[in-house]
Formats: sequence, structure tokens, C-alpha cells
Amino acid sequence: MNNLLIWPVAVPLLSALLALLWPRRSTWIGVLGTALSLLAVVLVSRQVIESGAIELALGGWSPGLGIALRADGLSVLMLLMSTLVSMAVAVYASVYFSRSERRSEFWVLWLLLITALHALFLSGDLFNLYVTLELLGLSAVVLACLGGSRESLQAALNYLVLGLLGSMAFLIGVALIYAGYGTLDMAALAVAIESGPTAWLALSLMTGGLLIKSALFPLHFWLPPAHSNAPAPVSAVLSALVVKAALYLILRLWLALFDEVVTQTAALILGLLGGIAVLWGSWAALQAERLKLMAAYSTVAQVGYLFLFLPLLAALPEGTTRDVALGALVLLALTHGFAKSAFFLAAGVIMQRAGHDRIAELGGTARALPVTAFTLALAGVALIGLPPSGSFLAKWQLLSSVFITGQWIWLPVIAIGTLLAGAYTFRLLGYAFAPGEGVGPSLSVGREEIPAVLLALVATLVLGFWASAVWELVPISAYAGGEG
Amino acid sequence: MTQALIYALTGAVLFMLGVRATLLRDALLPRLLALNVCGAGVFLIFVSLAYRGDSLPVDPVPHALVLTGLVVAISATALALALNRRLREMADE
Amino acid sequence: MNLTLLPDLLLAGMLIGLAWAALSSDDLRRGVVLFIAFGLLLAIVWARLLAPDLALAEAAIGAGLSGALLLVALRDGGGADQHATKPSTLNRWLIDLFVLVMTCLIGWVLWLTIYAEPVERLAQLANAMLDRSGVSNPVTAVLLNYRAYDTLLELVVVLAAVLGVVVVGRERRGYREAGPVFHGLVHWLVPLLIVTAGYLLWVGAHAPGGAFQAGATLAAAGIVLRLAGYDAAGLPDGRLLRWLLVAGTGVFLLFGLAMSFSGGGFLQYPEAWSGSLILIIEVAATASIAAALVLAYRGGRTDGWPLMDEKAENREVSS
Amino acid sequence: MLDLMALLLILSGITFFFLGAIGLLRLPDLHARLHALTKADNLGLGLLIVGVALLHGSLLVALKLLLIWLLVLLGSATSAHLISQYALRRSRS
Amino acid sequence: MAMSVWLPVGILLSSLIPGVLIFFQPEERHRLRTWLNLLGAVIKLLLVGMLIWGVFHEQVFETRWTMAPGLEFVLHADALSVLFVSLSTLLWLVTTIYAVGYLEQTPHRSRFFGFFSLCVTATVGLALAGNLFTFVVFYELLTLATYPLIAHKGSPEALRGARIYLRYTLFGGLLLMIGAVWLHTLTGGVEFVEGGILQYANLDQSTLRWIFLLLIVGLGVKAALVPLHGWLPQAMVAPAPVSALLHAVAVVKAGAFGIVRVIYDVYGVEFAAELGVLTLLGAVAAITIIYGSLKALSQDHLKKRLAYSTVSQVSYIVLGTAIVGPLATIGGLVHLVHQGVMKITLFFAAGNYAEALGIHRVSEMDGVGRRMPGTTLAFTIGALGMIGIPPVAGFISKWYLGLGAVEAGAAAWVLPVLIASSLLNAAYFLPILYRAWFKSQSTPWPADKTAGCTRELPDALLWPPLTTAAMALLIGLLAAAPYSPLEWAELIAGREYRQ
Repeated sequence: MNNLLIWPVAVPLLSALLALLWPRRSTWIGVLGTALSLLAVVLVSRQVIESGAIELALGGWSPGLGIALRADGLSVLMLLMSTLVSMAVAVYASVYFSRSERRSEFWVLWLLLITALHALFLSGDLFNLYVTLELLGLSAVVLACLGGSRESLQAALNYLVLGLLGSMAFLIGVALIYAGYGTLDMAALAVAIESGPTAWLALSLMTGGLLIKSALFPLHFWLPPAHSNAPAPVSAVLSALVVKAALYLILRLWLALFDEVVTQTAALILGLLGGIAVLWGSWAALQAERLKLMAAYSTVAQVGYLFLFLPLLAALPEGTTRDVALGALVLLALTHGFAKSAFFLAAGVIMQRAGHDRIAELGGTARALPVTAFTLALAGVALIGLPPSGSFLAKWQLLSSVFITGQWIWLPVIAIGTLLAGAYTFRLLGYAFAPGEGVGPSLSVGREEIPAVLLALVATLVLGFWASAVWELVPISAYAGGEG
Repeated sequence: MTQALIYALTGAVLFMLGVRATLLRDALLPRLLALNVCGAGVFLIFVSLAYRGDSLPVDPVPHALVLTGLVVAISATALALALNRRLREMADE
Repeated sequence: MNLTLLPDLLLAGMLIGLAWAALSSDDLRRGVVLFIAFGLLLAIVWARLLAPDLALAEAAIGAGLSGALLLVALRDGGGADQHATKPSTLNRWLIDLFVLVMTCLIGWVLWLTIYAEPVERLAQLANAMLDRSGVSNPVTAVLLNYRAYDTLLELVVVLAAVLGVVVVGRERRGYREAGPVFHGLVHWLVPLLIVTAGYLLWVGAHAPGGAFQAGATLAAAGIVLRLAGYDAAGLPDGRLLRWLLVAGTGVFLLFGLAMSFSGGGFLQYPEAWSGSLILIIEVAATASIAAALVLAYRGGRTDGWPLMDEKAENREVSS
Repeated sequence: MLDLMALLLILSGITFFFLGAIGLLRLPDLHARLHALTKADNLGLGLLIVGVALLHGSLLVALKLLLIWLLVLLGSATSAHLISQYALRRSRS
Repeated sequence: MAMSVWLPVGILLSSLIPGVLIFFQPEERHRLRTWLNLLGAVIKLLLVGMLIWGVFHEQVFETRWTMAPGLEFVLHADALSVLFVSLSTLLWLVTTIYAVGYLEQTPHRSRFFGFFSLCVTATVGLALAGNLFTFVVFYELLTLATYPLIAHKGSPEALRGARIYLRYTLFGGLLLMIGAVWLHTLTGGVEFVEGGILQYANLDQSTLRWIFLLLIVGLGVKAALVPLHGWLPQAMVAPAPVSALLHAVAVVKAGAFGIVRVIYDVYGVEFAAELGVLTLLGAVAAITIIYGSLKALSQDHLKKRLAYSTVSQVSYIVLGTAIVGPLATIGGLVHLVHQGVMKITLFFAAGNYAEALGIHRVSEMDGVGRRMPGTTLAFTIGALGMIGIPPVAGFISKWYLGLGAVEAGAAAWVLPVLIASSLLNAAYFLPILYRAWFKSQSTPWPADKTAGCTRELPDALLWPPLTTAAMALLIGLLAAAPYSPLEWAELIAGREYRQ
């Protein structure tokens, strides 16, 4: 029995219920629950690393009739990212929300969001994925409007409606799959699905739905307002984790379930959209006047990078080179997750101190908040893809795949994207390190500055020097047709 | 199986009608109606998959899925309406 | 064309017609009312497709509660198209073309999978395992045993949504006290609805019905109460309300975990007990669903929802 | 014989519904419309239910159907009352 | 065994750890900071001493760490890296002492010294990089570590200079990375091997030419090859110790060192010549030498004049590399050290003039020799070395370059370039010396901060230029002694041309 697999879902869920019942203790319950979820994920990861992919058939019913939870390399990596990021953000949020009247609701929804993320990464059933997607979407929407401003509500509402549309597209894809193959279990489907109109249409619809949620150009327009207007800890997880969840699903579908269906053309289209996203998102980030808006546009660009991998993956022959590229994709996603959450938390610290986040008025930040300025710099390094961050390695491998496949068109995209990322990062740093009175002096290094800098360090150092673990984990697949 | 096909096709039409209206309208309430029609379309497809003629027992799995979907749909609708209401209040203030 | 298909074609046509009318109406009230009618018609279709559980749920949730929520949203000032920017003709054409093509494609795939080369799905397996599920209504077996995990997460979705409703705003203002006629109805109706809910809950094990239908029926009772001027809509205050909301998910989760501690898997009921366990879970779920739906209808936080820390509250008042 | 009677009852029930619907569409003001609708529908439903009960031939089912009829009566009467009261209040103010 | 693995890492950590620790020190703890800095520098010096001894005796020092499939982080010490490592370590120690004196009582010193140490770490890492991947890593890190140093003052000019620097170097780094990845993909890993690896790889020649172009342009940005030199004169807004380090060791040298690495240890100098890419490079180097000197001639701002002089002088290294033959190689490599020592002396001196008397311009230097004899003495030695007057070190470099050109049959164009540039060097340095020593003070000093002091300057400011000036003199005089830069350059050339 691998009942271990249920704990990453059960722990945060149970904590959420407790936090709802005892609102006065919600902060404690929230932080502790997040920490225990981290523990559960670590235990699961250890087992996957030691003994390969694991499966838990819930209720003892054979997968297909029942629902199976599965953990393999990819899901473990995503789980680790989400739980580590959420741990750090939780510590930050315990300060950020300490005076908010919506504190207890925040913690309940926070834990529900973690529940949803973990459930999504572990799910091995298509319809169950739909439910987790909805749970993720709804809890994210509610968290996003906790700021209470008109803009944040409007953005959250748009986010909700588009998310629902995306879910519907995903769900009709699921319906077609059930119609064509008579099961919803992903392991069975990984074997059964073959090229044909059913698989084609289902894949298109599901991908289309997920593209909305992962904010790929031109479906990105909801993201910048939603992510930039939410409270800082929420922005952090929205950009770092929630967007990644949809991306994770796309990867799962494309590489494990529909690997025989995917064609070069389809991958090329997504790659092109990704390329436009890189250029457009970076450009918009360069123009942005507010720190959080800049970070949100940068997310659009970073999502674009991830999609650049798809045509390359489709062109590479199955085997080591493809696994290397896939690992690089995952590494890039992870690095971005850590870096962007660090970025948003740092932005939150600045906003609380300065009362605004207008980039041009951030002079003096480096003097008043050295740790936070340092965090911004580290996160920026990871966003540009400079060493020793994980994204440097990923970009190296991305370029390498470009050369191997001969798909030269991506070369200028990557180059210009990198330079633009450098431009917007250093534009910000230029202001932050300039003298000025934009940010008042701080009394001491606050508890809220530490989580951000730790996240940034993970993105720049840990994922740089210990990245080979990613490549060791990625080939461990729970799906027969899949990555391995 | 013809009945099942009729309803499944109806489901497809409803789904796309819903998508169309979601794309064309920009006020919240019509969009919510549209999304609900979308959902109904998908549910109809599911249920027609379950139908195997009047004599054979139905496939209960899609029924359960649709029940779950219904509850999810109304939850989302309720949340969207609540957000919308708050926005209107703020506009009035 | 077979004449026996006529009723089906009629129903299908009416569904599409109603949907079209509801969605293309510029008058929102009209759209909502048509949508409710659409839901009721859909319930008939469910019944036609041998899905009585769904017919009940649709009538109660899809048409009933959705309708109530939409109508009350109209009362809030539902909102005409804010920008009223009509999409350009080209966009309209493109969208219509896209819709047409996609409809054809989906239709084609459905024709292939349902008609041309039908696929064996889970029907036999699900029905064959019924004996071991602890209930004899196959839908309940799927919901609370085979795919219980889905249902658990779905309860969590409800919880998240209703928390969202509570978080974003204050409670809607209530209604004036009912006149004698309406009051009379309420006196009759509410107990009847509660009894019906209990019946649906109980019967769900072997016949159409179950926690969702029961919960929705119970919620209907709450809504009727509120319409009659009982602002609390039958919900308790504060602490108890929280317990009520948590009950469904909590009992479900704790039972599941208990199973895994006692040697089985998560949510793997011992066969002999599964009937009773399912019933207990359903009772709790019914309570939570009903509470959540009524709360969603009430909309927003009330004075009976002291979620905030008292200290924080005081600070806010003093500042 | 029983079937024939049931059929007749059902058909006449449908006719009442039909007339009620025509009334709803054609009559000039709200009160008249309400009048036509509730009267016709209540009676139509009653006839329909008796017909169906005859067809089914089970006492338990017949009792359930009767219950439904009573509830609908109660509901439609009350709602007709509420609607007309509301209309009255509006026309006064 | 263990030591051969840990020594390269230790050399990196000896500046990295103090650097990181210094970041977290509060501003007022300058004594602790100074001790940390000096401790790191001395430990590094000792470790490098061990390294020199080991490499001379053909011991292998290597650390490997897999960062990604096919991407290994390799620190490897060969004769060439030792040359650069020793230079950076020695000059870091001197510059640290100078910087402590120079920055006394200025804000943000923790930040400054933190990045200063990181900058040295990156430079040493570049020197020790055992493959192209590791080189790229440190090349980019160097960019990151120097940016805050250039922007340190926070004034609009400083920020502008830093921004320009960043634009150039990020662009260069990107091209370098693209070239490196491309080559990496073709060969499956580019280790630095004496004599080069590509001649055996049997790859398409025109592809290799393209890659060479990418790599050299990428490196040429930092090496300030014309027309990629635009950032260097702008970057002189940085504090004097930074300029000193930038021009002598860190950035400019990193580019030149990279070019040497690519030509000798990746392509192989003979193979590169076969590809025909060296002629072009030699031409660019020659143009840069002349152009830099000409520009220097017209600068009144002292540090700008020195900056253009750097543009010109660093290309001697590139020129030496571009000429095939051991003698030219020796000339280029030894200039890597000689130019560093001499140029750092000049910048120290320039910093002292600004610090003591507020002198920023050549035209303000009349009679400064009498007021600041020690500094001016150091400046004079450095300047004479730059011109190439024996026995100062610069002469040795030029001599070997000339010999190499003759050996390679390129005398026809190299010798005129060398002569012309030496004349130009004389033309822009000798007037300064003349003003300083022989003219009398005509206008008051712009900002006399040492008026009334008995000594010219505090020890921490005076001794570093004198030390480096002495070094410049000594390595010129004792060029034939064992372990001298010249001997070492001969050792390297011997190993590069062994095949």
C-alpha cells in the first residue's frame, strides 16, 4: 500500500478545515500545515527517488473504475517546487497578513490552494484532473481578490470566467476521450491512445483549455492584471505555481498520453506562440511602470520560453537527447517558480514599506532594504538566465536543442528575449540602487525579507549546482507510453 | 444508439453555442449563462455516452461525473456572481 | 427516419432553441428566465436518458438554485454589457466560422465513437462491482465509493467557492416579512422540503437520490425561509455554521484516513461496513452542501460570521 | 378501456395547458394572464395526473402524484398571489 | 589526491567566502572587514603558491562537478591558468590594501568589498576554468560582479557608465554563450587542452569559422577590441581601485585571456591559422592598438587617457596570439602580466592624484612631481614601461612580439604597428611626465586635501603603486630568472607547441 501518496493532499486539506474551525489560530495552523505538507512531499519524493514511480489505487478499486494517484519524477519535481515555494511564502504571509481582517480566510484558502496543487500533480485520472483544476482556479481567484481593490476584483473576475472557459474546453476533451477509449485512467490511456480524429480533437480541446490557464500568448491578457493586483504572497504563488500547474498538464498530455498523436506542426504552432510571448512579454515588462506589473509580464515571457521547448521536443528522437531537453524544460519551470515568487515577495516588502511600487520612484531601496534589493538582483539573474542559476543551464540546453534540431528560428527569439530580460531587470536594479528617498529606512531586517531571499538563492544557486537531480528524476515515468 | 447520438450532437451544439456567446458577450451575466450552457453541453455528451438503449443498464460513471460537474458549476457561478455584486457595489460607492 | 426518434428530436431541438434564445437575448431578465426553462427541459432529457439522479439534481441545482442565484443577481443589478463594444463584423464572422467548424468536428468524433465504432466503456465493470460497493444505486456507488476521491475534492470546491462568496462582500439585504398567504405556504413547504431531503438522502443508497439532491432540497428550504423574511435562512450563527460547512469534507476525509490507518487504503471501506459508512458521509455532506448553497444565496459575510480576530476587529473599529 | 380513458384525460389536460399558454400570450394585462395561466394549468395538471395514475395503476404512485399536484397547486396559488400583489403595489406607487 | 581536487576549489573559496561574509557586515565594522579581506587574499596567495609549484612539476589539479547532462563544471589548473591566477591574486592583495585606504569614510563599503571579492573570484574562476562551459559561467559572473562596482557611486554618470558597460557585456556574453553552445553541441564537450582539440574533430570548416566569430566577438567586448571598446572609457567613472582592477586584471584581461584560451586550447593555433581566422583577428588587434593610442593622445582627462591606453595595450596580447609561432605567443602572454602590473600602477597613481589634490586632468598636473614624488615616481615607471623603454617590463613584451613577427614572417605589418604605437605611447605619456617633473605649478590644485600633512599620502595609498612599480621594474630586470613571467610564458608556449 502506498498510502503515503495521499498525505500531500490530505495534510493541507485537514489543516484547511482546522483553520476554518479555529480562525484565531489560523496563522499557526496555516504555517504548520504548510510545513507538514512539505514533510509529506519530501517523504513521497524520497520514495520515488529510491524505488521509482509509485501508484495508489484509491478505495482499492482498479484504476479506471477507481481513481489512481501516481507520483513519478515529473510530479515529484513539481510537488517539491510547489511545496518549497509555498512554505517560504507562508512564512512571509504570516507577517503580511498578520494585521489583515481577512487573515483566517486567507489561510483556509491558502491551504486549499496547496491541496489543489498537490492533488493536481498527483492525479492519474483525467476527470479528477478537471476537479483539481477547478479547485485550483476557484481558490486562486478568491485569493487574488483578497486585496479588495476594484482592480483586483475585476481582474479576479476575468480570471475566473476565462478559467471556467478553459476548464470547459478541458472537460469536453475528457468527454471525447471517454467516448473514444472508455476509460479516464491516464496510465491505461497512455497505452491505448493512438493517432486518430478522436485523439486529435480531444488533445486540441484540452490543450486549448490549458493554454488559457497557462496564459500563453495570445491568451495571456488576463494574467498581468490578475497577478499584479493580488496581494504579494498570492501573486507569488499565482505566477510561480498556478500557471505551472496548467503547463505541467500540457506536458503530461503531450508527452505521456498523446505522444503518438502530437505532430511537428502542432508543436511548431505552440512554439511560435511561445516565441511571440517571449518577445512581447519581455517588451511589455520593459515598458511597465509598476514593479508587480513588470513581474507579471515577465511571467508571460517566461511561459513563452517553456513553450519554445515543445517543437524541439517533438523534433528530437526519443532517447537521451530528448530527456535532456525535457529536463531543461522542467528546470526552467522550476527556476522560474522560485525566482518569480522571490521577486513578488520582494515587491511586496517594498510595497509595504514604500506604499507604492512605481519603478521610477524606487531610489534608495538598496540602502533601506539591502536584503530585498539583493533578492531582486538574484531573482533577476535567474530571470535573465545568467549563471549560476538553473535557468542558465536550461537555456544552454535549449540552445543546444536548437542546434541539434536545426530549428534556427528560435535562436534570435532566445537571444532577443535574453537581452530584453537583461534590460528590464537592470532597469529595475538601476533605480533600486540609485540614491533616493523613495523607500523609507528600515528599522531592522524583518522576518518578511528572509523567505524571499531564500527562494532567490534556491533559484540561483541550488538549482544551478544541484540541477542534475532534475535530469535524474525526469526519466522516471509512471506512464508507459511516456517520457522514459 | 441513434438516440444517444442525437443527444450527444445536441450537446456538441450547446457547447459551441456557449463558447460563442462567451466570446461575443462581455457582460458577466450573459457570459455566466453561456458558460453554464457550455457545461450543459458537455454533460449532455457524457450522459449520452452512458445511455446504452432502454433495455441495457446505463453506465453510471458518466452520471456521477456529471453530478460532480453540476455542483462544481454552481459553485463557480455563485462565486462569480458574488464577485460581480461586490464590483457593482464598489462602482456605486 | 424512424418515427420513434421524433420525441428525442423534438426535445433536442427545443433545448437548442431555448439555449439560443437565452444566450442571444439582450434583455437579461428574459435570458435568465429562458435559462431556467432550459434547465428544466434538460432535467426531462436526463430522465429520458435514464439518468433520474441527474434529473433530480438538475431540477434542484441546475435549474432551481442556479436560477435563484441568477435572479437574485438581477436584483443586485445584474449588469448590461458594460462597454457595449460589439465585436467587429470580421471577428463575429471568424468566431461563427470557428464555432461551426468545431461543432462539426466534435459531432464527427461523436458520430465515430458512439455510432460508427462504439467502444466498450465502464458500464459493465461498474455494474458488476456493485455488490461490493455497499449500495445498490450504481450512481451512488460511483460517487461515494469508486470515485469517492472526486466527490471529496468536489466538496472542497464547494467550500472554496462559498468562502469566496463570504470573503468578497457583505450579506445581501433581506426581504420583508411574508404576508399571510406566503407565510402559510412556508409553514407547509419548509417541513415538507426537509422531509423530502431526508428521504432523498436515505433512498440514495438504492434508488435515485443522494447527498447532492438532498443538500439542494434542503438549501431550497433555506431559500424559501429567506424569501419569507427569515434573514438567517435557517442557518445557525458563527461557530456552528463553520462546523456545518466543514462537516462534509471533514467526515469524508477523516473516514478515508481512518481506513488507511486501519490497514486498508485511503477511502477503502471494509466491505461489510461500506453501506453505513457511505450513509454517514452522505449525511454530513448533505448538511455541508445545504449550508454552503444557502450561504452562497445569502451572499457575503454576516454578523454571525466572526471570522476575523476580535482584536483585529476592535482595531478596525477604533481606527 | 382504462388506457383509453387515461389517454383522454391526458389529452384534455394538454389542451388546458395549451389554452393557458395562449391566454398568457394573448390576454391584455397581467391579472388576466395570471388568471388564465393558473386556472388552466392547475386543472390541466390535475387531469394529466389522473391520467398518468390510471396508466400506472399503482396506489402508491397515485398517492405520490396526488402529492405533486397538491404541491403545485399550493405553489402556483401562492406565487400568483405574490405576483399580483407585487403588481398592485407597483401600480399604486 | 585529495589536494589536487581541493586546491582549485580552495583558491576560489578563499575570496568567495570572505566576499559573502563581508556582505552581511554592518557598515561600521571596517576593521573586521579589512581583516577578512586581507586574510582571504593572503590565503589565496599561499594556495596559489602551492599551485605554481605543483603545475611546474606537472601535477594535475582538477575538480569536476556535473551540473547537467554533458555539462561539467571543471576547474583545472594548467600553466596558462596559473599565469593568470597568480597575476590576479597578487594584484588583488595590493588593490585591496589600496581600496581600504581609498574608500575610507565612504558609504556602502560592505557592498563594495563584497562585490570586489566576488569580482576576483570570478576572475580566478575564469583562469581556472577547465572547459568552455565553465569559462562562460565565470565570464557572465564577472559581468554581474563588476556592474555594481562601476555603479558604486550611484551618481547619474556612474549609473550611465554601468548601464553602457552592461549593454556591451550582456550582448557579448550572449554571443559567447551561443558560440559555446554551438561548439558544444558539435563536439559533445569542449575541454581546454593544450594544443587545441578541434583540429582532430573533423568538422565543417565554415561552421567553425562562424563559431570562431561568435566566440571572438563575445570575448572581444570585454577585451575592448575596436569597435567593441565603447564601454571602457565610460566605465572609468568607477572608483580608482575598481578601474585599476578592471583594467589590469579583471574584465579586460578576462576577455584577452579568453581569446588566448579559445585560440590555443580550443582551436589550436595552427588549426586556427589554417582556417584563416587569425589574419583577421591580427588585423583587428593592430587597428585597435593604433586607434586606442590615437584616441588616448587627444584625452585631457587622465583616467580616460589611461583607459584608451588600455584599449591599445590589451590588443598586444591579442596580436601576440594571432601570430603563429612560439615567440609571438610568449610576447602576448607575458604582456598579459606586464600590462597588468604597469597599468595598475598608473591607475593607482591617477587615483592618488585625484584623492590628494583633486587632479583629474592632464592639464592640471603641472609640477605635481614635487608635491607627490612617490606617486609620480610610480607613475613614471609605469608610463615608461608602457612606452617600452628598457629595463621596465613592457620592453620585454614588445621585444618578443617583434621577434615573433619576424619568426612568423609577419614583420612587414607587425613591426610598423609596434613602432607606431610605441611612438604614440611616448607621445601621450611623455608630456605628462614632463608636466609633472619639469613644469612648475601654474594654477592652484583643484582640491587640496592633504595640505599641511607631513606625508604625501597615507601608507595604504602610497605603497601599493610603489610596490607594483617595483614589480614592473623587477620582472623586467629579472626576466630570465626562474618563475618569472617570461619564463612561465616560455613554459606555456613550450607546452602549447608540443604537438
